[in-house]
Amino acid sequence: MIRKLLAAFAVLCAGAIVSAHAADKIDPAADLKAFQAYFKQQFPAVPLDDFVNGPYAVNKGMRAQWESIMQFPPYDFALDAGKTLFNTPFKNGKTYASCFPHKGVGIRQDYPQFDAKTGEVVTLELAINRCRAANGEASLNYETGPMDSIVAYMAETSRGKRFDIKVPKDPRALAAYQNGKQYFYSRRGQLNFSCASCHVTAAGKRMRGDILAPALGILASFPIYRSDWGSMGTVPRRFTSCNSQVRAVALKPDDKAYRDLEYFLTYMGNGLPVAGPGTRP
Amino acid sequence: MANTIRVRAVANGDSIEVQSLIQHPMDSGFVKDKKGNLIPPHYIEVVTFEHAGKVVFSAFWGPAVSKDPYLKFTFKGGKKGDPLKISWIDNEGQKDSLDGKIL
Amino acid sequence: MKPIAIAILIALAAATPALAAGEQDFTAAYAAAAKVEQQALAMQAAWTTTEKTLKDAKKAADAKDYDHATALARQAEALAKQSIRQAEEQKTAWRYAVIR
Amino acid sequence: MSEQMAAPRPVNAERRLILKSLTVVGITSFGLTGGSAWSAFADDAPTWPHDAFKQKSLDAALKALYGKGFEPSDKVALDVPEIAENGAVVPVAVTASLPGVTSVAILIPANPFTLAAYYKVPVGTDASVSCRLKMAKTSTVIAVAEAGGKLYGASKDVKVTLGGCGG
Repeated sequence: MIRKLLAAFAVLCAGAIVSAHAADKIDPAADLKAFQAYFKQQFPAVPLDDFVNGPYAVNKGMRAQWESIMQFPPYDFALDAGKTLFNTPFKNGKTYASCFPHKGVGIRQDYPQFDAKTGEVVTLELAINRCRAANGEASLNYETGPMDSIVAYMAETSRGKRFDIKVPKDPRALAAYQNGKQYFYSRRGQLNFSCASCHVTAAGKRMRGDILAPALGILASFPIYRSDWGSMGTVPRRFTSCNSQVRAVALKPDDKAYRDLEYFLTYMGNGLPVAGPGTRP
Repeated sequence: MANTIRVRAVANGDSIEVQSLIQHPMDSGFVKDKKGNLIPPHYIEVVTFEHAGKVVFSAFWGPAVSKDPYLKFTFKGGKKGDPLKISWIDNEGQKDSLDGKIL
Repeated sequence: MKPIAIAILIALAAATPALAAGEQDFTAAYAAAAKVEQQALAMQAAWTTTEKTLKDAKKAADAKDYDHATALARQAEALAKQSIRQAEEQKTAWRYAVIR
Repeated sequence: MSEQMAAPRPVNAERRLILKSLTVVGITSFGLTGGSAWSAFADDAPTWPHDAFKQKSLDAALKALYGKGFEPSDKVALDVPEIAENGAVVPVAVTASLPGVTSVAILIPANPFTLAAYYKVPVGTDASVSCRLKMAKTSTVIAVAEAGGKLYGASKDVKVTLGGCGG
């Protein structure tokens, strides 16, 4: 009897060790499978591609208002401005097209990406500012202003293309991915919320009047015109405002932690279509 | 400076559906800026739509109309290619207009 | 909300000494709080609440209300310590939240 | 873009300056002038109903605008959300299926000023309009249409909740 119990205990211990080990192993593909399966199970009525529409995918009343707003979306002005900015030459005569594959058209789905040269994650916003630096131009604000217009235009030229974020076998890429994953699940701020508290556990529920968007595909519609802001904003702008909402001191918009988070979160939405620019409450 | 007015006027028979979006802060006068000072009211008061010299719709707005205001209405008697002029003026006397065409 | 309650208790306990606090008490309390908050900021674990409490402490000190200022500084230190503890806990605790 | 507010607008600077000094005059002689920029500068332009937009109750706003109250009618269809996703942008659509509608007005009694928008509908234009309005808090929204010298209306409640950790 005792022997049997001991044996069972040993099996349990072994199991615990195995699962602890599994938690340490960095396996983006397995994570993605589990992540998408979770949301499919939570929202069986929502088609996979519809997750890019955030709260509108899971709430009928909000969807009707959104459809009304999309008849003439308020990001139209930003889109026009972005097209002009994108095609306006720098002082040296070159344009943004010179910095990107396919002249920067239809490439949103490939960002953020791991840059093997520097060993870090490059978001589209960072790539745009690097492009400016390479051409002797000053950096743009990461969160709003001309940056969101340019990103809006670049997203629009990529609409419908499916996110295809790559996490290469490079240990630095895997570390960045894991870092983003840790950020996503870590509680922070005085309210003690993680990204996951709102957008996984409470996804689709009401929080102070708003419907929380599911984390799956949550970045696919960026940049967004947010009624709450009364203006456009990029992914980093949303991250800083999310941080403030849980009473955590926000990081610099181009902080490595945010870029890693965007890397992880966008990767989780691989296969979903680009839907930016978008509108949100 | 780009025009502040976007318009989409689509003919469906002789019925013309007009949608417009105007870039304007529509400050209500009740919102504070980052320093805690009230932003003074600044909003469009009148928008007029003219088709072939005739006013087909006019809007009179107060500060309760949303930022970057949207409007949709339908009038009869127009056709594809007809001119449609939109003009607005706000409470500070700023104004803009656009000569559009029915699609 | 438990951490907040604890923070308030600590702050209250700190604020209760019968003798009124002077400028020196405030300076010491503020320096101690700022030091812990610097650590929290470096860990990317800081709370906006702490930052605000520190600012309020400074304001109270500027108004020569050293009692209140010292109490606020101690409250800020408690908050900063909690934010660091949260971050330390989350270094491992985050794993339990992962979707599998 | 919040920057768009600072973006250059098609403004005649000189005119604006004159206008500002006029506004000052307007304030000192308060009650004598309407104070509307439009009426001050374009005599032939339609007049902004200054009085109606300053009223703080439904009755007062309707009285200032039309000089009368409305009777409820199912011929006035008001389309509003039950719960506004954000009080800053509430889509509102009004369609009056009555003959001879000359104007449509939308009123929100819980806002600081009751009258939100007023539309003149000439002959040949449908008595139907969609727009986006701000709502300070939960309120009844009232749409009225004037036809044949009478006022017809419909009302609906819109719940406005706080913005927060959403999107």
